[in-house]
Amino acid sequence: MADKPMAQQAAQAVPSGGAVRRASLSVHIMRFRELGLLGFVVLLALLVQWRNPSFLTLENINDLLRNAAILSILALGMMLVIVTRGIDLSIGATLALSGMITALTVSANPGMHPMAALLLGTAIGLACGSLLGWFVARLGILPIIATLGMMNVFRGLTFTISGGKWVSAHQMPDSFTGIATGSILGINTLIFIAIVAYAVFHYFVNHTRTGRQIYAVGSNPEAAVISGIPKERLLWLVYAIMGALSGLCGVLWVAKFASAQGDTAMGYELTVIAACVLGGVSIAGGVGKVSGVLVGSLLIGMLNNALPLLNVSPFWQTAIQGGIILLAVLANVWVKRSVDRNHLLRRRI
Amino acid sequence: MAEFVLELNGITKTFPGVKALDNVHFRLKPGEIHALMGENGAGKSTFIKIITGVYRPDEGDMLVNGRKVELKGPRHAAELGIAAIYQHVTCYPDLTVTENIFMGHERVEKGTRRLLWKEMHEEAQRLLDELGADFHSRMTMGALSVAQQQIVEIAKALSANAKIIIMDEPTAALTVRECEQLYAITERLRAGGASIIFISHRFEDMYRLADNVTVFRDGKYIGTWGVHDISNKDLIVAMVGREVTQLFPKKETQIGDEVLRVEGLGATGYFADINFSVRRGEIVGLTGLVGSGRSEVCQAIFGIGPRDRGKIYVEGREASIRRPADAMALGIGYLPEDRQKQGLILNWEIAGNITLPALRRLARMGWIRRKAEWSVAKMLAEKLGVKATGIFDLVGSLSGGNQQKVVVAKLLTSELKVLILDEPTKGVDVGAKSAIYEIIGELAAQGYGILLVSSEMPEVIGLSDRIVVMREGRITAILDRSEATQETILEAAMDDSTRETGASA
Amino acid sequence: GGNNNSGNTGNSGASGTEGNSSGQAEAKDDTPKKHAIIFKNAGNPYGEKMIEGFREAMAELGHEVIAKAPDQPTAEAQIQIIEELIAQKVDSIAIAANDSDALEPALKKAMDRGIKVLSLDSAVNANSRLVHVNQADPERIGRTLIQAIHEMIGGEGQIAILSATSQATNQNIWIEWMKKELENPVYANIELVKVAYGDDLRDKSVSETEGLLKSYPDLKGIIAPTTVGIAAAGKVLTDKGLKGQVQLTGLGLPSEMAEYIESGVCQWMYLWNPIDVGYLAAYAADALVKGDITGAVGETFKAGRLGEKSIVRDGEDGTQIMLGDPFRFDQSNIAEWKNVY
Amino acid sequence: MMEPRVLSDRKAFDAKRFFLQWEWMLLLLLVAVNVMNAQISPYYLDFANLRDATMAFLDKAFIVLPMVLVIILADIDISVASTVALSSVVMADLYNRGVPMELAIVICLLTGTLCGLLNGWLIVRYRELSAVIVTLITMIVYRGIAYVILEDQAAGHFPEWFGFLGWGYVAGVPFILIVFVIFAVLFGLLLHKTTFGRHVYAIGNNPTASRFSGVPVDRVRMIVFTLTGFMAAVTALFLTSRMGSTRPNIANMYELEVIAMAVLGGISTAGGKGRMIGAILAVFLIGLLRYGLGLINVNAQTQLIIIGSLLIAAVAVSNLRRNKA
Ligand SMILES: Nc1ncnc2c1ncn2[C@@H]1O[C@H](COP(=O)(O)OP(=O)(O)OP(=O)(O)O)[C@@H](O)[C@H]1O
Ligand SMILES: Nc1ncnc2c1ncn2[C@@H]1O[C@H](COP(=O)(O)OP(=O)(O)OP(=O)(O)O)[C@@H](O)[C@H]1O
Ligand SMILES: [Mg+2]
Ligand SMILES: [Mg+2]
Repeated sequence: MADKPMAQQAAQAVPSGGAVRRASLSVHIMRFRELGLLGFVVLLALLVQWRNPSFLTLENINDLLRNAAILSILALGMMLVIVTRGIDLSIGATLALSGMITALTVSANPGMHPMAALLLGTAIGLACGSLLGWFVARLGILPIIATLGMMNVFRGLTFTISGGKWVSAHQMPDSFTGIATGSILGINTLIFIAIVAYAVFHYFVNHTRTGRQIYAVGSNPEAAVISGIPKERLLWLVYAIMGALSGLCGVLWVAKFASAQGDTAMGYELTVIAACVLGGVSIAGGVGKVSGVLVGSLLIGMLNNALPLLNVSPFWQTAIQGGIILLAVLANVWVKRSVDRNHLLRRRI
Repeated sequence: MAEFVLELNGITKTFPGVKALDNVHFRLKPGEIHALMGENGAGKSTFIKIITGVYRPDEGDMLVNGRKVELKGPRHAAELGIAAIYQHVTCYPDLTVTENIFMGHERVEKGTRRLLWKEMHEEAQRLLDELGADFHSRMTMGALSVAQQQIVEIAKALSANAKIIIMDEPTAALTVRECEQLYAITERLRAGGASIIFISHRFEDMYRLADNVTVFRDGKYIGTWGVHDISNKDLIVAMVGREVTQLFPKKETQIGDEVLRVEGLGATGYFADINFSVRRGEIVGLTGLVGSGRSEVCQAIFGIGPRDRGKIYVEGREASIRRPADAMALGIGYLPEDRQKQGLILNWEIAGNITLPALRRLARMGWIRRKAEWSVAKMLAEKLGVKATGIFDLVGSLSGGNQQKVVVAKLLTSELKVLILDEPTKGVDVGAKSAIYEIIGELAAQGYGILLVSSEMPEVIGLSDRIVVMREGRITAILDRSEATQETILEAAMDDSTRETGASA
Repeated sequence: GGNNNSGNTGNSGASGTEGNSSGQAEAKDDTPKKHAIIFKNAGNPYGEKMIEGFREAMAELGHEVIAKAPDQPTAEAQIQIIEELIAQKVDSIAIAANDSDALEPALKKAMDRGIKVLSLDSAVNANSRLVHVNQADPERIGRTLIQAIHEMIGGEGQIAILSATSQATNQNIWIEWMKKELENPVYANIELVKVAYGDDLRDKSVSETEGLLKSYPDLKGIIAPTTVGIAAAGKVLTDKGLKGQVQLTGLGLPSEMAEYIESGVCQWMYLWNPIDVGYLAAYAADALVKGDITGAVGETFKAGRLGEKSIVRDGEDGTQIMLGDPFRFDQSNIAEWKNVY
Repeated sequence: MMEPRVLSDRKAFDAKRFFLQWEWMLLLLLVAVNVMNAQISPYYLDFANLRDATMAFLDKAFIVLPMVLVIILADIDISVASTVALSSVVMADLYNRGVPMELAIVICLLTGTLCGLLNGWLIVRYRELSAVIVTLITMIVYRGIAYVILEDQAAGHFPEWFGFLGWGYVAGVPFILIVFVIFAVLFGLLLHKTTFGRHVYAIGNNPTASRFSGVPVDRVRMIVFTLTGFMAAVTALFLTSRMGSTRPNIANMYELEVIAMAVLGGISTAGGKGRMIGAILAVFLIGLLRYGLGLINVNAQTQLIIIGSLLIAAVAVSNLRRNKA
């Protein structure tokens, strides 16, 4: 029915330059997301600085980063979990369990090398995460149920193992608490570990086959199976990574605060999820960038740091924090919408 | 080299309640394009999934290059050089085009296993250029139209260096121009030494491309012929099991008053200055190249798409349509083009799907009356000849064509005046197609005004009383039945000069 | 339910006399009883020690102990535990409350069923208990803490308070007394700049402390009347090398604070002995069940190794038993206590 | 036309599928829990105790009912606990400022409804944001407003009759149980028998197709979130009555418990699946299990481990059974 000349005509009708322009524009929009959020962070920083000049001092920025380090490391793992359309509510409990076991071990063997403590905590987290991954990937239990269930189990184990006691500062050797106070290459160890984690993740997510396949699984699980991507193994891997990071953060947390409690980091998972969501990780799966997660964690870290600095009533703090997060999220939508609208206006009809 | 690159013998596959394949055979020669045809639900897609290792057959064996293989999974099939473009696009909407093309066989640096992005982007762009694509390899897959996604799927098969390429209804979502492109590509693949299995419900696809044709019916093997050794009529009999006489049964109908008129309809960035009308008993064809904005216009009329200018009149009265329920209350029905995403709830039963738009009427004070609901569903499903055991079968387990019949049935639950049918025969077999044409004709005869969006020229020309042609968001011509030929339509669809004169009805 | 309890004083009077008469009849009854203790939340070493003291006393008396604590420190969870204890028909309930008012209906129900209710450590309101076992006089705590910081900072400068949650009743009472003490002209040169809330969370307490230090660069002292808060502040001061520049005192567990007292970041702080609090509550519970006391002012009973204890007035219409003064922990004695609790 | 085909309109009774339903598993577990409780605690089978047991856990069960609808919509609402707190605090504060209790109760219900409406409006208006994001944020905001209103105070001293809601009996049956049963029946009917319920399922399965079928998707979502806010306020009433007073940190972490109950009840977070009866069974299963463990004085940490393991084991077993079938 159709004949050749027609096809050629049509091919000519498509402007050859348009395609390239469209591509660059859409690439631009995608970058814009994090930029918008970053702009919001900068604006907020200036505002706080205006109210309290000690905000943008080297010391305070160091404090801010130190306090945001653990959050930002956890947010990385959570990003991968959410990218696969999952969620992990157990990380606070995993963190507490690994922190408690490590603290107990360290207090019993004060000569233990800090590196060994870090490895021990990470291994415990890895074990917890692997178990979860097995539930999710092999048994096909929905992530929200599996992690909710294991949240209770891990928390209960933490209480049981500690016998209701805390491990206090005087029971921890200086070498152990030094993990959080020491520095590597002039950078505080916590911040250094976070930087390394971000570098590794950036590489892993963008430049390795496995990293990209995780996104593929989140973007379209059925297609992933049809094209032979090992979905189960990847899901397992994602929860194992999340667990390992929680375990690592458990050690960092305990070292930082020089105290291990049964209820350490209770409810912290929601803060981590909030950081991811602010950073543009889509709950629908498949979307999430390392840079976005970084900005999201920084924003939350900044709120936690700045509100005590502004002399606002403590009773207003929660409401203000919520309001600012709401504003940041809405501002992002507005920016995106106006970019989309401009994009439409520019289209030739 | 073996005589056949691919040989399947005595394949049987049973799903709970359905014998999808029953002792079927298939042989593919090197460098051959082999058409696989059959009614909806004949088992073609299932057969393909067995070849690609997605399903495992209950019985039968498979030989690749003369050697017997037992597929362990999709990856195994890919290693053997088998690639498939599935009926329902299986892409990763959040990833870039490049990644979609290279997923599963990424280029990595030796040693470090680092992904070679630059190389992959360049290679992807080269493949896309070769296929005549008008988009960039760094774009996000989800931003592409269905046709563009199809091109990516082909590029994917090309990049995998597949020796056996299977295309399951690749032309279903394509317009004429794109079909031509696809034919050219397919021929080039064959010239490059690949063997191709081509599934389609369009006869022209088969005649243009295939050397041989194999027909399945109801999961059974019917026969294999040389394309030129069998007449069109015999082929249809082989497929359907009976004769289908007239393909376009254009009934002479009484054309009455205007039921739908749009004036100056526009949506920033999508379409502008849309003026046309539909009269009682009239079938108005709406056609154009892919992306010309036909679906957007229809969806704006139906109250689901964006619209910022213009007026819509129903039976001469200006209508305010802000959501589909408004349109339906005014007697406008819309059959969406993507039945899987927009038309159906796949894990619901046939009955629930059919009655969803009409639930309010089938309920008393919000209380659903099941008896009434089921009798309506049964009546409509039977009227349209849905192939299933009962109205409580899950829609997701039906074949594509039967799913489409369920979508059509959904429209008929309401008291409508205007039907907007967006690609109603996409992926539908000849038998069902003629049934749908017959239904369209009957509906027109009953006094419905019908707006028929289609990319298939013969369908538009064969059925329409008038034809509206769109190009890049504007109407470029409104042709009468008498003046409409393929040439005039295509000229309007592609000519730049008509753009200022935007005709009105 | 709450509907058959009329006026506050009327109720406590009524149940008082009731308990008295039945108490005399049962005075010789030495059969083992079931006594329950509820702490704020599980996994809290302070609470564990209190329970330990309770158990110790009950072992001396030969009674059975049911010790419970919810997984989270909420009143809702404690209400459920009270229901469970009512169902088990225990003879007494001693509770360290997560909320002074919110347990009233539940505890009244328990008292209606003949269960003797007393609170310890963290009180419930006077309507929902017979007597409260007070670890230390809130007035003494508040005043002592101000006197301590006054001495540490040399009588002048800015100070701040780092509390737990803004809801914690005992914290708020102590803070009230601190403010009252500050009204004394002796402290004219001391300025209380802020009350911050660390919510008993490590991370929040740390940020709040850091915020205090930055917002008030001239800050001389921090009072943190809560273990998590004082330990977090100690950690921050240690890490920032502010020992000697910013003084720290408050209430905290010796084990948590040993590190900072030994290093001198915190010169001294206060606490009572939680074991003794539990121990005293056990004897009070036993006396209530036996009918030796009813919870009225002026009654006395023997509390094992703690000797004779008497019931005194608490506010308008409540009564309490005092354990004693808060105990001062400093470098001289911290080593012997840090492994005890 | 096509050859005429006759389609069956009779639902074949598929015994295997019928007995594989999740609700049987829950029922089985519920019976097992009751038998076990009766075995190990002499106090369990006491009528008064069993009756009172329901009072202890039913308060949050009110939110489970609309949460079922929310989850079937493939959404989630994590702001419910904060809504409870805000409604409760508003009511108590108004009452303490001299507003009559009856009016304060009405305003409490209104506050919850408004919170839900705001959630719904944000979710519908900003379709780019998912319900998780919106309610995660309003969770913080609502709780924050509660703190602004009451600061460090507790508010209470309600009239005597208000205590009846949480502690009273009607003909020997706890009032809260009666109200719960009424709401449960209403929600069950709404979900399973009405067009509205069918629309909820449709949207949960495929929102696009629902939109194209004329289902008022936005309106349904708004209504469901508003209902959730309303039921959170109902919970606020009963919970406040049980506590006799309120503070801004009331109902802390209820959201996870409520979601856990719905999910254990077979409501898939992927949307479109699950039945009301399952969620109700799950409420009683978890509630009675906790109560039974409490009666034999199992400590809190062991309770956590048992309930967590049960959640996973139950779902794992059902998954394995389904995969085999
Ligand atoms: N996963 C499945 N579960 C149950 N039945 C299935 C499944 N997949 C396919 N079927 C059934 O197998 C039969 C063959 O379906 P198939 O999709 O292979 O048909 P087809 O020839 O590709 O049709 P169409 O041309 O409409 O795409 C149909 O009756 C279908 O209902
Ligand atoms: N130049 C363009 N840039 C970006 N998007 C475009 C461009 N042209 C078209 N589109 C969009 O791409 C999509 C493709 O439209 P689609 O392929 O559905 O075409 P149609 O004419 O509406 O109908 P049909 O699908 O039946 O061919 C539409 O949403 C359209 O708005
Ligand atoms: Mg098919
Ligand atoms: Mg279209």
